[in-house]
Amino acid sequence: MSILIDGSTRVIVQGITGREGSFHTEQMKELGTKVVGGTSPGKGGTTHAGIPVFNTMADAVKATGANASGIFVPAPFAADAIMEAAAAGITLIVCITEGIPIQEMIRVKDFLRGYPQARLLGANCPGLITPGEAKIGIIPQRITRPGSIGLVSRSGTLTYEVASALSAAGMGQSTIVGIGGDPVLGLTFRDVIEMFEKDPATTQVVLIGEIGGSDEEHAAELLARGTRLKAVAFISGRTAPEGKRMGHAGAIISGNRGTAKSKEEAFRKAGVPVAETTDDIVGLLR
Amino acid sequence: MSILIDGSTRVIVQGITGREGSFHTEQMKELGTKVVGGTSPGKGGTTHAGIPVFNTMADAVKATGANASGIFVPAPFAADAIMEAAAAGITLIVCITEGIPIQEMIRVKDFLRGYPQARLLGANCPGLITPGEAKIGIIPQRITRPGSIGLVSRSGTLTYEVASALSAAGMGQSTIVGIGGDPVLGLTFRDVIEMFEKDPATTQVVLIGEIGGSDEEHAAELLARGTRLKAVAFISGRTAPEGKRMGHAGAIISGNRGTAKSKEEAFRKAGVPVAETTDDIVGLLR
Amino acid sequence: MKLLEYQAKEVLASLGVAIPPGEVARTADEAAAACARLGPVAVKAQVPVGGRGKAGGIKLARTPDDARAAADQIIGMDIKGFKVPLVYCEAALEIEREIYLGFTVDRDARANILMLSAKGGMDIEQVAEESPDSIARLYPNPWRGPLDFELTRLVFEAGLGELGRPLTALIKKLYRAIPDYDALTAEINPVVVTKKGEVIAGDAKLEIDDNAAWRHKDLEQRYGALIEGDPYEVEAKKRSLTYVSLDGDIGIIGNGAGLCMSTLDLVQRAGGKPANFCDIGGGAKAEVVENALAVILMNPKVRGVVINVFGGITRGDEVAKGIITARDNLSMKLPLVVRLSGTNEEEGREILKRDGIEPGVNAWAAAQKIVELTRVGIR
Amino acid sequence: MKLLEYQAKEVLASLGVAIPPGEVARTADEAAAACARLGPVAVKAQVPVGGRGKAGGIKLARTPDDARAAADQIIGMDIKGFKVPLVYCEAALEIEREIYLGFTVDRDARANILMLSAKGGMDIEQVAEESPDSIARLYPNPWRGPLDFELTRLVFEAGLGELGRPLTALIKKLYRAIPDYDALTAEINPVVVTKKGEVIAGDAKLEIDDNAAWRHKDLEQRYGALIEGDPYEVEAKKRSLTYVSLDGDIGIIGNGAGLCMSTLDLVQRAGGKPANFCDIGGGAKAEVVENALAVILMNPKVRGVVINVFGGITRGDEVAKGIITARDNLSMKLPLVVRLSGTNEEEGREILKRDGIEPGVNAWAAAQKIVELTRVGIR
Repeated sequence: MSILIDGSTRVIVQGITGREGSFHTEQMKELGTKVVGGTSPGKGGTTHAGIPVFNTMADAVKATGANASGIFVPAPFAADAIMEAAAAGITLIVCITEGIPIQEMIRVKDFLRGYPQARLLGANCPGLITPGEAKIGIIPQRITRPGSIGLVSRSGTLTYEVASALSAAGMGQSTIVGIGGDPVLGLTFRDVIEMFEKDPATTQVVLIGEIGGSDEEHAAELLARGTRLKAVAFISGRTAPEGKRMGHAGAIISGNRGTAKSKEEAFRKAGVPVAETTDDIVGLLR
Repeated sequence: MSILIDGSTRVIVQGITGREGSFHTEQMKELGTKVVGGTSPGKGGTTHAGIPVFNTMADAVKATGANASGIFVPAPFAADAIMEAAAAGITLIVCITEGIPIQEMIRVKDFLRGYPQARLLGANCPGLITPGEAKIGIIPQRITRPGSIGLVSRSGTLTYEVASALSAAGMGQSTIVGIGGDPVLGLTFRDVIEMFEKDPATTQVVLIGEIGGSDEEHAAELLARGTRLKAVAFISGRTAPEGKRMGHAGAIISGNRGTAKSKEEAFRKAGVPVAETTDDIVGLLR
Repeated sequence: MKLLEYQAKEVLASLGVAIPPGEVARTADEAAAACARLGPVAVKAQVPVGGRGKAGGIKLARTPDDARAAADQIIGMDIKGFKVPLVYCEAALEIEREIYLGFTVDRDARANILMLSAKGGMDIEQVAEESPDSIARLYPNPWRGPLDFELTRLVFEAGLGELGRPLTALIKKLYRAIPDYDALTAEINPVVVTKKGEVIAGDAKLEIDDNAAWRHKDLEQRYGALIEGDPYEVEAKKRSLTYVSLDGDIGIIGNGAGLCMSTLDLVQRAGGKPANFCDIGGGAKAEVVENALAVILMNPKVRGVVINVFGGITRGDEVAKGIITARDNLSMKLPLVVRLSGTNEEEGREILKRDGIEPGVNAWAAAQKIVELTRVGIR
Repeated sequence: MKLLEYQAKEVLASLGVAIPPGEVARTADEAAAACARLGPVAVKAQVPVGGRGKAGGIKLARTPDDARAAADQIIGMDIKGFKVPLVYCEAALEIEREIYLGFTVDRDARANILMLSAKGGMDIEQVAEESPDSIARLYPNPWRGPLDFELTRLVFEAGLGELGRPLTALIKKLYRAIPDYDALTAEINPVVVTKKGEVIAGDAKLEIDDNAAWRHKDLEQRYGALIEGDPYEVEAKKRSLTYVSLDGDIGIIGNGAGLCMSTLDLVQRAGGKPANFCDIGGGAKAEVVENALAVILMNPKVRGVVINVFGGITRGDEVAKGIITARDNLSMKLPLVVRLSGTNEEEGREILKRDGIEPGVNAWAAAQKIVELTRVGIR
């Protein structure tokens, strides 16, 4: 078992004819992911790498019965692509694109309230993978291995680092979820941990956080209430210098939250061990 | 019994210190309506005609537990007043103000989707009255009489005409509802007839329509499905000349609906007698 | 407020819509001069009503002499009750194809509807009836406006995918007429795709919400006086009255559109012919009643007036005072029947009686009475 | 992009916000001339960072000589790492009261938050801590923007009801910075109410989303070059890199903020001192890597560089090629440790080996290695 994605998930690649969309579609197919279609306005009716291409998501969903999508379109079009996917009835939208203006994402988040069935992962994330079954996004299959550890991370490349180390140590993963590093994003640590909690195949969970925001603190609050999962956390950026702040508005609303210290303390308080380096994670899980 | 309003309804008058707001507050109180407060930004903390005045609807609802409001503010502020009432938790919003720009009302209607508890009557309507109990709006109490006829109308003054005739003939009303004549409005004929259908005190219903739109046709469709109510309809504007139309957009979407003929036929098809003049209504109800 | 074609085009051009070069001409000579500058032109009657093409209000002119002759014919022409005040001379386009684009308020949906069809041009209403599916439709959320993906879908649904970019851009510009100008209807029919591939507004119709006129005083100032038509309607508009001219001889004043219309119905039923529809609205005061009576009496065909007021907000005493003041100020000699009920009706009736006007109680009786009084001289 | 005060004020003025008269001065003489024109002025250091008042970057000047002296002191001053390039001479205001007004992105709420407080001025952060209730807050719907009734409520909640109209109008103008300029933070602190009752922006802070820079090229052109600071950061910005200068001697390149930060953590843990944070992002290509290396090597303090790349979208072969090209083009002699994993990692490692660079496999080992190599000459 797994969360969010498995071998039966039917995926549309939004922006399938672009360079990245094209490359990663191949990678997804290689793993066995059911990529049932792609979109590229004006190229509807053609095929790309053997996959049917549609002008719009509405057409694609109607023709293929897809329930998930991966977004690889350039940043100026990505927010629109998310909304298009939700309006077309997609239930898992994975936005890989980075560089979406924050105000656009704030509008997207509000738009998605009208589509409660639609779960958004990202933007600016590496996507997710259920090792050996299916993936949407760019997480290399090679560094993963089927198993029972749920991995959830804000950082793309650190996710690979940790997954790689786990796999090398023979510790497989149920699903790896990269939630992305943008300030305004879709699924949070807390959302994903709640799903892992309900997934019988997941027994342990690794959470890779970063300074900034307070999603890690919220996840720690959830874990503090009790969980059947063995959890380990890691926070990057402990030695990062404070950003040069301008104006008071940010300070008024965030107070002292958001530092590596605040996050690490929150996990320790919740009884979750905090790894000093990514290499320590393997040891703490044993 | 009655629909929408009775002696227990707790009413805020929005724009209570204005000329019309002030005058009609007195009229509402005279009938026994529980007017528990009014709003007028900047005059919070004072009283007007013995009624406490608040700066905002949020304050007014918090202090009084009101569940209904009547809006008498000038047209440029009325759309905002409707949204303010809905956001404050009001469940019956009666907007008397006329002249609200249609695009503003379209935005208001969309806003109200976020507040499904809020029912809007109007705008540009005379309001509603449950004779002998309570009213919000400007329907003169004197021309009404308690009874079992539900009266629903798009026209303000024709409502008075008919209510007056019914009362003079000894035929009382359960509730009189003026839905207003604007193209984009709140409660429709259909909505109000559904409520009368559920109200045990109402046994007959009079529907006073007008040319334009197809709310009357929709109400006729509802009645055609069967009703315990004895219904009579009247449509004004049979001899009105067709408006001088510019462009095709209107014609494309409305086709032949909206004429007096189309509406009268819809009612006859539904088995609802159509009065030739307002004076005929009394006879048809007997 | 319904704008004339050239006015609508000026407004749309300010929103970024491409329009052909054109000039307004008030005289035949001006039209000839415009043609000399622009080359071959279409000389188009400027009236705020549809169907001018079929009425002979559009003529092609290849030379200044042609243009002079065309303008000479068109200016002053009557099109559906509008006397053509001026023509618009517009450079002729090399048309590759014609598309329909427009939006309006859909009353049933309580929303704006955007419509796009590959079958643009004169017969769009027929297209709507015979093959409704060939018109793609979109209800944009009124706060968000149309989103890019919605427009892409609309364009592909209309079978116009190959024009996706220019059409999407055009629709967004047209839509700005809603937030920027409180437009109720805006239509570009046809959107012309020229042989060079440009996408241009071939015609334009724009109606601005009168309820929002206070937000758009500039439009009223620039264009308000130019939209000529029925002189009584023009005068009524100046006096902020809701007034429509009809061709009978009995003046009608009512408060509320429904009551006013039913008064029309009753007068007609009693054998009379209404001269107008005049709604003095909810909160009508003495001054408004006087204005209404003044406008109605401007029409020499009017042989009598019936006033039907049932007061909610409007108070009977004010209506009565207004009627008397108006009658006296205007030295009105024609028959006047007044039906007055509602708020302060006793006070109102009292005032009328005191000044020699017998108030009616019943609308049907009042209608019959005015028909009787105005038929006296005719029989 | 963080705008300087005078730039933020220019932008806000274009949205209709009232600002005091003021002039930019690049020299002491220009400041004196400005004062001669404006009368008594505040001479204010222009730096994209808070706290300039406490750092001595604001001085009042009653006469042109005062202004010259003040500007002479302030221009060139260092405020939190920013060398003051110019001052803004602004007419002094007669202050009746000071109000705080600002909005920013609330990450937790995934929304914009508007804040208003009667207790404006320098100590607003302290106010926020000690009496959070004295700051009224509103989360406007991002499609609708703040509605009138919401603003009325905000103003009354802040205890500023008597300034309802001017404040509501001001907030609407400030809010336009979101749709019109993709602002992430906009702050007017203080909003000054003058003794005459005018409501004016006393100071202004504005941060524009770099992700939306393509929509606001005009701002970049007008203001981009003026915001001076760390020369390496300026150079990195020109090359579109995410780069922050630090004060150590080991250059750091990583892909992804998380990996980059954890590389910093590891180097520090191994006893080294990072010279920078440089994230080459997700889809980094050879050219980007070369740019990053070039900027890092500009800094003479740098004694070695560690590159940590784990490829998802970024492909190892491209990274390797970039590293080699960059090293060769820049004739780099300093120690270079490369850790490379992920997509096409074998190909990448192969390329590195072929060109004499030993690729690391483990980030911790790479961090230890670069610390060891750069410490050689120090001991």
